[in-house]
Amino acid sequence: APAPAALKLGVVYDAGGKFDKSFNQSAFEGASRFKKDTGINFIEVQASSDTQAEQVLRGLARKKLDLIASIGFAQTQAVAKVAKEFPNVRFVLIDGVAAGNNVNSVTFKEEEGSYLAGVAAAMATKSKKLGFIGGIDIPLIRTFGCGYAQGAKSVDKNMTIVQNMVGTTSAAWNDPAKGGELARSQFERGVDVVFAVAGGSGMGTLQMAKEKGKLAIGVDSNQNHLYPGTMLTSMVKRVDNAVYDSFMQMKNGTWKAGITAKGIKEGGVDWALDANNRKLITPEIEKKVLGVRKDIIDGKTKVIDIRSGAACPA
Amino acid sequence: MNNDLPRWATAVALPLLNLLSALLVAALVIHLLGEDPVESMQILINSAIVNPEGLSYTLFYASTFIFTGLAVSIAMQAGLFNIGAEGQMYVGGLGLTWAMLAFDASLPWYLLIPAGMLGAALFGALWAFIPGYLQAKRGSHIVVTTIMFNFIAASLMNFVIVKYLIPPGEQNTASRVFSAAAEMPRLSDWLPVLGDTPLNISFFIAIVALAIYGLMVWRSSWGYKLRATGLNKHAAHYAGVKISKMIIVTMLISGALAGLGSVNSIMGSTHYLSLNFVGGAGFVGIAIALMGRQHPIGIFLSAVLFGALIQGGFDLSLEKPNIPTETFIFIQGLIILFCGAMEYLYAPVLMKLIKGKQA
Amino acid sequence: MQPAVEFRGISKHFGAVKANTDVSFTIAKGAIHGLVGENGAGKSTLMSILYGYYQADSGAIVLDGQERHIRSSQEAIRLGIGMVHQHFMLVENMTVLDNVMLGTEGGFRLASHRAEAEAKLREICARYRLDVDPLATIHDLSVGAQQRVEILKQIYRSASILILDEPTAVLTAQETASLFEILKLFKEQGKTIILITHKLQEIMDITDTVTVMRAGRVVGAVQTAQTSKAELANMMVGRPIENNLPRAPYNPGKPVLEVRGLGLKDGAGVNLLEDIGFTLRAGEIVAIAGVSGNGQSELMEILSGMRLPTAGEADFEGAALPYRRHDADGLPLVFRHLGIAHVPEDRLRDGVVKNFSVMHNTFLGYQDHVKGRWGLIDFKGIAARCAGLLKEFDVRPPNPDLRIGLLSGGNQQKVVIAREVLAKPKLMLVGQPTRGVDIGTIEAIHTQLLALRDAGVAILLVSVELEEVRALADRILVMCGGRITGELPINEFDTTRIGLLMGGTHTS
Amino acid sequence: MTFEDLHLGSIVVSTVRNAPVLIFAAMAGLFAERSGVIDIGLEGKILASAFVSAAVAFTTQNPWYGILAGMAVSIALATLQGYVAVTQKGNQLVAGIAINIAMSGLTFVVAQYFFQQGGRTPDLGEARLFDVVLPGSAAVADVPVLGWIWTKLLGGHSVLVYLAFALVPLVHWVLYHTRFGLRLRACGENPHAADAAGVSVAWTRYSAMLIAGMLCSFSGAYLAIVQSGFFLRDMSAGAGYLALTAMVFGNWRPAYTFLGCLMFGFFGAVQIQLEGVDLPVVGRIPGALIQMVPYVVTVIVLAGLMAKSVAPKAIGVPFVKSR
Ligand SMILES: Nc1ncnc2c1ncn2[C@@H]1O[C@H](COP(=O)(O)OP(=O)(O)OP(=O)(O)O)[C@@H](O)[C@H]1O
Ligand SMILES: Nc1ncnc2c1ncn2[C@@H]1O[C@H](COP(=O)(O)OP(=O)(O)OP(=O)(O)O)[C@@H](O)[C@H]1O
Ligand SMILES: [Mg+2]
Ligand SMILES: [Mg+2]
Repeated sequence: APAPAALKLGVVYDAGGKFDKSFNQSAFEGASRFKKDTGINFIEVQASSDTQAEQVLRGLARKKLDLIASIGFAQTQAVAKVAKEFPNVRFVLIDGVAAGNNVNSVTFKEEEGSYLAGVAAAMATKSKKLGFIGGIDIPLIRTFGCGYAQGAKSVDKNMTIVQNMVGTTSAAWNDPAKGGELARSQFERGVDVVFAVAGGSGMGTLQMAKEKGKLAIGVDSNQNHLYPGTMLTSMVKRVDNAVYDSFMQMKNGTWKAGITAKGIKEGGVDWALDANNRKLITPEIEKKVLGVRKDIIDGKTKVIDIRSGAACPA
Repeated sequence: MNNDLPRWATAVALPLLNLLSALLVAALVIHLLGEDPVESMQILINSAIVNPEGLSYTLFYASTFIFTGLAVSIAMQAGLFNIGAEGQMYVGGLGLTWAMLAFDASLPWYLLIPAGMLGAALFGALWAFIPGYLQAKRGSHIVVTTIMFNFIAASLMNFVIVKYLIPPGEQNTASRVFSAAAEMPRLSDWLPVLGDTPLNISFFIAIVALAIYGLMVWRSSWGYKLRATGLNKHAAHYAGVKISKMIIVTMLISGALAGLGSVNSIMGSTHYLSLNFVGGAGFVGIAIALMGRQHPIGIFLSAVLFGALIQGGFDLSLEKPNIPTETFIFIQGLIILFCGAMEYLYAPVLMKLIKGKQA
Repeated sequence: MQPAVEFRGISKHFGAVKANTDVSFTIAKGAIHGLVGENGAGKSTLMSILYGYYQADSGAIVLDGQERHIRSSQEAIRLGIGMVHQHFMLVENMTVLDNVMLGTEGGFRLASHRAEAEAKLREICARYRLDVDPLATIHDLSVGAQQRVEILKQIYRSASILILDEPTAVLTAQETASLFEILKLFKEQGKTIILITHKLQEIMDITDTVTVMRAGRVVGAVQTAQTSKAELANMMVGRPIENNLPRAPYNPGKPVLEVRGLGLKDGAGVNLLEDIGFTLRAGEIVAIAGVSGNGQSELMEILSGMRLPTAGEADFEGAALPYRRHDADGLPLVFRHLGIAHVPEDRLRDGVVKNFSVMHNTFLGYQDHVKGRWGLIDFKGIAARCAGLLKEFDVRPPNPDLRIGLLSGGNQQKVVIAREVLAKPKLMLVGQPTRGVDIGTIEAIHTQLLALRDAGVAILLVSVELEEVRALADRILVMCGGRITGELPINEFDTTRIGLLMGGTHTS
Repeated sequence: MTFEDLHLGSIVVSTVRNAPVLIFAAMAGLFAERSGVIDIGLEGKILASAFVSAAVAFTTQNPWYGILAGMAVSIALATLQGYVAVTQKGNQLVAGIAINIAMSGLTFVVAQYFFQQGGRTPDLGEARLFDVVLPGSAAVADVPVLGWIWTKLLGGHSVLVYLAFALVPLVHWVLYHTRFGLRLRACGENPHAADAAGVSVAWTRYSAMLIAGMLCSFSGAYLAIVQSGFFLRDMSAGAGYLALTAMVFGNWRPAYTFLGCLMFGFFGAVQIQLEGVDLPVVGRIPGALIQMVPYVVTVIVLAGLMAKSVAPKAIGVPFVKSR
């Protein structure tokens, strides 16, 4: 492994940018933590289009970086292509799978984390009506939704889940007004717990829940601190850990190419329990969620990933 | 007041002064962001124009913009404000992709490329047809319908891509990658100095399109009828122009041109269709058509300028983290404002200078 | 006595065009002053300067002995100047009342003065015998009524100096007569009136003094009583004007156009045209006389293919004109290819594309005839042809690259007529060919039309000017209320009888 | 879920809350366009005022300062458009588009510079404008129908919502029943006539733009400090264009334009409710396709029911005193 001081690292965010309140931001936090812990700096770039992703990756690869972390599935093809051209540069692709023996593809079992969120929501709801608000109707978001539904229905078969998407263009990730309006509409239909997986639009959802005194579930990073008192929990997706670990493995010389699917067991996804939502999580809920969590880790409960082509059972 | 100025002044001096003013405001903003404007400008120019690789990215972006700019321009000639180039290019990409998915395994490249272009043009035209038809036959305001069709296209494409085009098990919201035969020949194949950049023969196709546009609009009798329709519908009717047909045909051409914009983006660069691949190129087309005054040379220069801002701005933001890429969106706006909307800002001053010298 | 208006050495140029050069003359208080001159002589420009619309490059305007710098129409209005413009200055989708109130509303809330204004308006209408409904919307009014609204506006504002720029160009004889009655009333009230017109008879009828302009300069200022039409014409054009143009003997050929039972209903089912039938032969000019708005425009539109009839048919050279189709889209071209040329009544709306150059306007409608190699327009050929045309038809300035909108109306009209004449038609439809056109140009246009007739072309002329009808026609049809109310040969020309027919009285 | 689960009440309330963004902007556009200035720059003004009002409201912790600051910026932009249209006699479409593009970039850059949150402002928290609770709400809340009307439909909105709805008759009154309105409409139809009647076209158009700027700022403020509670890049998400559409749809008349805005609000609300619902005949519409409902409906209405829309005649044409 190269000497730590000489280690050259890069992070390439996708169009969402490093403050997207979602996986890009999480990646940024992981890389920053690594920098704080080791003193090793990293280069960061945002690629606004697929063409730029390729341009950026190639540019960084030419600078002979040791490891480049590409954040977001939109960079899948670009990583595959550039990795082939630069066999000596290593790549980590977050949320997608790219071929190449210098690529480590990290995916997350969002369905598992969402399952926990669904269980928690189903335990907390009084109306037996749960809400889900996604950004755009794409497989990744559906995976969250389906995991959530599976979890909820595991608690009560008759649970109703109202699902809405914010929009169809990238503006859907930046439309808190719509995110809030969707939540309001769901609340008016009797929903009392809502799970928002919509980047910046989700902020509007969480806020509306606060305003209306309903419960909300955050996503990606631990968002419990945003509105203590109405944030039931957050479904954390540890992109930060994935980036941090990759960088650390690079530093320690243990980095390996391949495909890593990170579920609860691997510390990739989880629910968040902290001081901010302690009061909302009754011992009963906590016990139930922890039990389910253990079953998933032990393989006793299998959560279906719709990306594998299976239909959503819930 | 302006027809008193000599030609060199209106054609060269005024636009330059305007461009300088825009850059001056931009420099002020860069300064406020805590960076050195002169150095930044050097980096910008260097990485967008001087450096061959950068230049070829600039021209790559310009190729798409020329098509969307042409799409908006030709509609404007008929007095139609087509805000829908964005959606038309998006749907055009679907036509192209359809052709590729059907034939990329069986046809050679020299048939695949025309097939892709045909698919793109056809679908783009189709998407423009409905607003055109509604304008011609029902008098539905084209500005409204094309805006609506942008939204509808976004929903439709979202649906089609997610439901039908994503290969099973893939995360990326994109179609499969096309075969190598479906790639537009790149200029770097002949000019290695351009580096590994996506600049491809679409650029030449765009230039040809510009030339054909110029000839059709100003030299053909169809173009004469087109402009008459745009300038005075009554006189055009008097002259025997079939106004409804003219509106529909123009929108078909406009949509086809917008659709062709996708060829450069998809077959020239990514080789797959993805969600939101248009990324605002259709709206940039409006700015380009307006700034370039619907003239081939104006369209070309504006397209290159916008390409340069994207490429140069991108590189600059890499070097100067204090200057986010969004700064260049702002600068684009400034340039459009100064060069496109306030073109005669300095005419009185210039006039005084010239008059003063003569006296 | 102090003159009401004095122009002192006014000069004004637009780019290279010298619209006014050192213009000086005075107008006595309480006089009706005529201002005449060829198209483009600078009359409107001078009046626009008086009205604060343009600023003179040099020179001064003195009102009642005081030099005034009039920088805007607001100031002009404050100084008691009112102007009826050559082109109506009316907001078409507003009511008469709103148009009159505009600029003199009397308060922030319209309602506070509306009733008052309406009463005053009705009072004025009654006093001056102006037939206008204050609550009618402008675009529903006839041209004559719109003109009355313009006058009404000025009376309402009690202007003391009233400028009228070609107010009679679109009026019928009766309307003109009643306008003049009003002007006389004004004069009695001590108001000063400046009247611009191309009709020298009107100058003779009503003015006290006349100023003649040519090419931006004053070339004569006379007492009306001491001059004659011929002298004025001579001053204006620089040569005598021929009133009776030579023409070949009437010798019509075979029928070119046969119209039978033509009718037109509008969307609401109202008859605009009813049972129109007539025959037009080669080598004759048939004039359609009538008060404007009685179906002449619609008839011309139908015969030129711009509009479809709802009943009846028409044969052109023995073959039926293709009226049985879905819409008139593209039909004018079909007609033109058959040999039907059309000088439209509303040249700015239909006849020219204002933003095209003069040259581009010389083949409007004939764009398919000028294709050269590869289907591209043969601009070389057109330029050569255009240069000849400008010269032959004396278009001024003879600059083919000028935007046609910048030409004076008369010169625009010459371009349109030249274009249609040069197309060598078999049938020529001519609507109001000399509206707003100066006497020199009228002579030129009439000469062209007569030459066409002598060459065997059938000509259908629509004109509200009986003078023109008399000068050109071989036969006269009179229209009223969408019907043909009578026909008479030119040698039976009789103003009274035509007047009766125009009023709808059948005498045949 | 079944068809019966569609909540009409929820749809109506949602409509009322969605519409103000469009109403403010459309009324702003109405003033500009009836005076003859094309206002395609609504989007940029919304965005700028949204950012500035959020930023100032956060910094001062007072929403009213935010609204005022947003207004100032929006008016400045509108005046710039007026300057281009009136003084420079430039292309108004270009100016509008330029403002949209420039503001999309500038709001991000400035927000990033000051707050370092990726072009977002921090949460406004207490600096938001909160909803008005009508007196007696608690008492009637449980009464069927009346309770809903009093607390949800009439009450429970921000002041800006009431302002938006009150604006419509006000705008109608100003346009059709005041001197200013008469002059404004005259300038938009035939500026030459207005000028000849002694009305200053320049002054009228500048005033119209001033009002347009002011009204448009409420749209941004509503987005940022009422609906969202913070500013986010490009958060106007096409509202300016939709407002423009509503105006064209409404034939440049306040009442019809207002109906257009309500229509967008309504179908937006219906679309929310339709998602995942099994409809009779068509069954369950896929989510992505449901998003297009408001737009498809607009096109159908426009094509099927409306007569040709008639824009103010002089719109977009610089007023030059010549032929
Ligand atoms: N705004 C303008 N820009 C350029 N040239 C102009 C303008 N207004 C008038 N002219 C030119 O100035 C000259 C005088 O025009 P003006 O309208 O005063 O003539 P006129 O005597 O009123 O003619 P007519 O009898 O046709 O109304 C013409 O050559 C005309 O083309
Ligand atoms: N085409 C139409 N369709 C439906 N209602 C109409 C139509 N035209 C007018 N109205 C109604 O009649 C009223 C008065 O008509 P009017 O023509 O004066 O329109 P307006 O609203 O005053 O606008 P404007 O002054 O621009 O014409 C309008 O406010 C409108 O309610
Ligand atoms: Mg004149
Ligand atoms: Mg009205």
